[in-house]
Amino acid sequence: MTKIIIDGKEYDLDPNLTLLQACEAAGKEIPRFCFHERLSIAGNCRMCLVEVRMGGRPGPKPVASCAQQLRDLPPVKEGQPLHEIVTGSPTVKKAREGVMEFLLINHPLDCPICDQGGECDLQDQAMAYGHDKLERFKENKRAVTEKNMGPLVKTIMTRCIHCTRCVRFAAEVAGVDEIGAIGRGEDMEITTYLEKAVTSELSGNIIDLCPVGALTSKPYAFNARPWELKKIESIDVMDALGANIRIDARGREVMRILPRNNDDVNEEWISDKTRFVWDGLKRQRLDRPYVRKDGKLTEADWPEAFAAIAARFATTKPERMAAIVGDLADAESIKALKDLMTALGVVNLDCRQDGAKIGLAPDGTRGPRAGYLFNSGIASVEAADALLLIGTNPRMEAPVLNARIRKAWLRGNLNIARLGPPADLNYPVCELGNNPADLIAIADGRHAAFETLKSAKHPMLIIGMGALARPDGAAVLAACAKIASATGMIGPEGEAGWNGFNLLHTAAARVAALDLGFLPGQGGRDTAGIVAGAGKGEIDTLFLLGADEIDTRALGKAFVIYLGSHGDKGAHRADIILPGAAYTEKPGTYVNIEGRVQRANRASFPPGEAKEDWTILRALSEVLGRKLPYDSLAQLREAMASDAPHVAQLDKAPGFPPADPAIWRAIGTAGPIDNAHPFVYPISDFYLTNPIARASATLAECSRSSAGRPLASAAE
Amino acid sequence: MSTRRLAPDQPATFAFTAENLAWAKDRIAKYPDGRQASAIVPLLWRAQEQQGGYVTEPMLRYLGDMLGLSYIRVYEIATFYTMFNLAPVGRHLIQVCTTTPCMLRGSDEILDACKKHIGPKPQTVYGEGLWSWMEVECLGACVNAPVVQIGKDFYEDLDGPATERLLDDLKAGRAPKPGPANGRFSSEPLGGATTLKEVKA
Amino acid sequence: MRLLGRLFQLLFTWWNGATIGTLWTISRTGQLVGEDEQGNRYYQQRGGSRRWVVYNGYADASRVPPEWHPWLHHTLKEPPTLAPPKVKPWEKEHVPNMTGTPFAYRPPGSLAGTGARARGTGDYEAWKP
Amino acid sequence: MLADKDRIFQNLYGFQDWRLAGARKRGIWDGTKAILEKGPDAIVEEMKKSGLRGRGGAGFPTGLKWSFMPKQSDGRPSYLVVNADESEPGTCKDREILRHDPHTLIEGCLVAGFAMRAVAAFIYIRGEFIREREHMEEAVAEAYAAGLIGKNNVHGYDFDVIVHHGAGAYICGEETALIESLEGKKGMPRLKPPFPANVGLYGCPTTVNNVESIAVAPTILRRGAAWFAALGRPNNTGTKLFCISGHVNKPCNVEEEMGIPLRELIDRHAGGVRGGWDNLLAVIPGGSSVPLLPKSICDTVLMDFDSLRDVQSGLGTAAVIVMDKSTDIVRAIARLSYFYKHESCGQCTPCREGTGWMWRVMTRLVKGEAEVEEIDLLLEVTKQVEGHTICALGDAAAWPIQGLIRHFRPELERRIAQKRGAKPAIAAE
Repeated sequence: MTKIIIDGKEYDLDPNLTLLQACEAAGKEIPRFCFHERLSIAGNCRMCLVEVRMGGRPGPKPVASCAQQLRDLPPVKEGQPLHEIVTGSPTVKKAREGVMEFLLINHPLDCPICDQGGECDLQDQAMAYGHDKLERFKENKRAVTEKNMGPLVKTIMTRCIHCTRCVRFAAEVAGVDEIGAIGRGEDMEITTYLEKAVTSELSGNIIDLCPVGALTSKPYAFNARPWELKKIESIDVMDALGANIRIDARGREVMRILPRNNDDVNEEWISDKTRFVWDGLKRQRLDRPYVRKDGKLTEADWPEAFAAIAARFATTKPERMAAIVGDLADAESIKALKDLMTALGVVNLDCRQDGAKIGLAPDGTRGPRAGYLFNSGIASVEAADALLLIGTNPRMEAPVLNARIRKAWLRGNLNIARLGPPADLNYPVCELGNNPADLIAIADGRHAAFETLKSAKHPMLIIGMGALARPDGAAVLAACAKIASATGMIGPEGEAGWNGFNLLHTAAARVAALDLGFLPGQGGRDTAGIVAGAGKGEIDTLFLLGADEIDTRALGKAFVIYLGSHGDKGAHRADIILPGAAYTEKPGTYVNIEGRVQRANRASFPPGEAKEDWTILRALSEVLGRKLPYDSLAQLREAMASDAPHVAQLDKAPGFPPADPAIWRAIGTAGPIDNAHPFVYPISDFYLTNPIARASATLAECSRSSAGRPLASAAE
Repeated sequence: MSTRRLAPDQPATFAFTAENLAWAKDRIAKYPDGRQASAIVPLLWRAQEQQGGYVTEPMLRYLGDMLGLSYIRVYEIATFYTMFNLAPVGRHLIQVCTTTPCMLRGSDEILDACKKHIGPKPQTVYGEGLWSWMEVECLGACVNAPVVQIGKDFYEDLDGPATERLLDDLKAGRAPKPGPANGRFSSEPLGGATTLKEVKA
Repeated sequence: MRLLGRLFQLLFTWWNGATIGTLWTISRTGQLVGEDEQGNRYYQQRGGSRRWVVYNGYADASRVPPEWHPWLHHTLKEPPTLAPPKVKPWEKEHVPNMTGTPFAYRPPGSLAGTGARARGTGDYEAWKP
Repeated sequence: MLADKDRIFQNLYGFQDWRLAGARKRGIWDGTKAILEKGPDAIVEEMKKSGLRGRGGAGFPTGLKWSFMPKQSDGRPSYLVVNADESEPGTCKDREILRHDPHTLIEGCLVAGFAMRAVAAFIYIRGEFIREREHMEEAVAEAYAAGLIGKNNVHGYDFDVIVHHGAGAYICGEETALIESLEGKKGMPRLKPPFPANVGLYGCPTTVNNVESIAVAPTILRRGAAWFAALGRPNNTGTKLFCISGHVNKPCNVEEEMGIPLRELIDRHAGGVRGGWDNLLAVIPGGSSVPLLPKSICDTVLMDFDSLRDVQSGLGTAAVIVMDKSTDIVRAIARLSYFYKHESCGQCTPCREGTGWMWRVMTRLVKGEAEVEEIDLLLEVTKQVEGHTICALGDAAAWPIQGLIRHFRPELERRIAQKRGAKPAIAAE
């Protein structure tokens, strides 16, 4: 610890803090543009100047506080006073005013038409450090031509203050070295190579990083002002990571989606799909019930739709009924559907649309929770020193997690290998080929990868759905569990422990559904069995809770009830459509890959006659004569907590599971692995993985413009 | 200096000649392992020479791939360093130093001579590819001011008439003699050195 | 009669020119600084510690034109009579706030205006089978 | 006057052979092994004793700089980088060393590199010096061929010398920008700390020295620190290459003793000021970055670090730019402002925005198209740039203007008044 005086008061601080962070720790606000905690230090905006008095004497010149650490200061000489950082002296104020004036002389005064207006660092800081002398600069202002940065990022480069945050983000976090500053001096311009779009699935974050209005959101352009927006904290469902987001809504309309800071989950990044999906919330909406009459879906009202369902259910035996939960469902509606189906005696339930062989023990009972979680926790990726990717492409399946892996790799001591088809992940990967059976070799210690994992201090597996959603998925899972046990990946429970056995889900609803046991009951069919049964006429009635990723054309003559928010494959096939709420329109609970329970809040109301999903199920249960025992969300959540107690523990990762060998033997089913079918990644087009994303014009444009590039074609 | 951008018309490809490729490999080998990026400026310079005096877009990609640099970094370098020309130049590129020491000794006359003999506008190719001229910043031969750099050579101690003679020589295809035009050998005082007189050759 | 009406205004209304109290104070301590195009007159206390405007007619703060506004609010030391601001060629004539009058701005599609309502941002596209 | 035998650069003008054979005749590579046998610490100590101050402009004691290098490697190699990116307007001393005496530099690299336990020296030559680079490359090849440097050389210390070059960027003369450029990036100065002696080229300990500082080292070590320290004045010892350009009768480079009076330097070597000493207007004594001196100061000032600092200027690179009374002094300085605007790397705000602003105001001041208050504005802008930037280019851009305003303010005001006065006359026509 280093003792230092900040503005007259003495503090004892970590010597690794920069002067800027030290001042913040002391409650002093330091203005800054280029400095960002998650990026390397550039020190080029010169706004954070402070005065450092050494030995009681005023410093020779102001110091950029972001660029120096406390330990960089020379040691205090014997008998001399401590060094003092002065943040408010006239010298400092004058220096900052000077810098601010320089920033403003070539910055256009177009705040009234600037989308950054109202949340602009330059605007805010100009209030504090603006020069009191008006219009000293009599020369012409610099004008800079706009640069094309693709369909997501709008550029007004005249506003650029050359802080290079975007350049550093692209090179460091996103791992695509595609943004740069060309030219030099006052003619320096930020651009991409030949003005191509940035080939990153995290590119939208440069909009947040830009301290001025040079990089703004293209779809959001001129749509709203920050002070008009209602800010709602919520959870993202585009992937299973559970990124923390803030939904900005005006009236009943979601205007934009921004990340929230959560160091344990998404730091402060979100993927482009998360950020730009919002226009999908306004299109292809199911806003009224539909009933198929004479082969044609016709508009109906709620009682009519419920009556049609009741009539159908009355004539169907439970064993000829089935229900499938989709990828975006919230835990509440899953619980309500499960309870309703259980009350009806239906055992053909599944939440694994992709057919992943997880969640069940070899005997058909529910498997241990550790068997389907990202056990190490997301933040612990940074502690790993050897990582084996099995049938997963994290860049597409969880881009923000991929950035975390890249961060760990950048720190220098992470070895990454992959069993699966090659794909560019923005960090080098040692290719082990794509022979699934090699897993058994690794587990038996007959493969070089075994030694690497074994000798690592914190080894880690990430197993993707590409490895598990296949007929021999259970065997793959068992082999992976064996690798984990054999290489010492499962340490003792608790703080000092370690568990590197990680599954990477692609569906936001999956972990909650597994926790709540939305799985085939005794003798029940799984997804493949249900679809096949429907095709063969063995399943008569099928309830889809937002399940659009199954093969809806193979459902034969089954009577399909679709509850969801968007008119996608499921709705097209449905015989009854019940309009539900999208994830921004309902308070919901989601459990992310690491088992962290998070709550989303309602940002706006569902359109038209659409309702929150659980209330629809509750109302339907009454019509069916199987009234669900809860009348409010609170009661439903209580019921949920009694089913799965951990669902009541919000914002907490479960921690490393116990190292009990019995648990690890109960994961998957040992058996042969089919080498003839190599692993295939589950996502072929990053931008179009769910009904909301498929309704978004922005993401469709992204998909088009990235065709043939890594994001859209890696799975081929 | 306005913003420097690549010329609109670009050739389709670029590749080093066999001789230059061998030279480039040799050059890269001089730097420590994994530090081959260091060679970018020398390589780009050699590539510019091969291309006839300017940098092309395929060249940036070619060198980026050769050195493992992303294209934008090579582009940054090509636009940062002003000796990389981004548009075609004449076979003779007359670079006139006009910074203060040269200005004090009459670089304006040289500019006038260039405008008169070559053409009115800088960075414009005249005489069917024969030549172009441009102003440059201090060339670092200030005691021999005013100075003009043509190709690899400095032409020093010029004045208006001497520049015109120089340009006439170039036009006629004669090779003018580099160095001071006023009869001195290098940077000693005109008319004989005041020091180092006892030193024998 | 007109004189009587003016006297009545002076005594009982505050929205025509200045009130009688203000006029009294100005007459005692104020000095005339200038007059704008609309005939509003500007006064200040000697030394400039207080500044007044006496409206020529209806008292509406938005009638103070931009050249007088900063002086009146003590933003500038010198009144425009002494330091006239530079008029940029693109500047428009000053117009008082028209809200609440028939000349108020109505965006196209407004209920009080004409034209079709532009597509609202709250609209959504419903799915049609 | 300095005796010829005390001049270090015996082939300054290139009258003799610059190759290895000629260099050996002049005593270069003579007893180098004996110097190395003293050991690194003794060499550094000797350099400290000689009082040599860096010849690149800042005047930091060279021996002290060398002593910052780690004595014990932590696994990283150390490097010596020679700054031959000579671009300061007025300065052309290193060019003579590169083209006429390259072997002094190579020998200096070996000695300095040995003293700081470096494994290699990189000589970064500015891109425009193509012929100079060719000489240097050839000289390095000769030295390798003769076994003077390289692996298993006659000196018993494996040492590589690599000639690198830039491509037109003044800023690469700043030591950390030079390192960046050498690493294959844009020449943008780095933040300090960490200093290069700790984290420099390729993240390894590095010392960046000017050509002249390195090239004089072998001679100092051969002849002894006492010899060097006896020349010049205390704290400003030794000999120095001076470049005298501008309005003198015979512009030239010359090696002279530190502390020589400016007037003597000009009169003796450069044939005097054009039109006589009384025709002198001002002198920029140390390259474009230092404030100019009016004649009154030039009459008596001595040419060394401390004397010039005392008159609010600096020795810089000892590039004397002489301006006689025919000079348009405002234009001369405005041209320097353009130079700095052109050469600003654009990284940090005050320099990027300030240099352009200063140049534009200066351009108007040349013609007097400004208000008198703008002189103060300009001065304030220079103060806003000075000391607030990452590297010294911001300071360098500010000082010439500060010098101009300090000494020639009446001239600026006269131009403005003249322009004002001229206006009605034009209107009347």
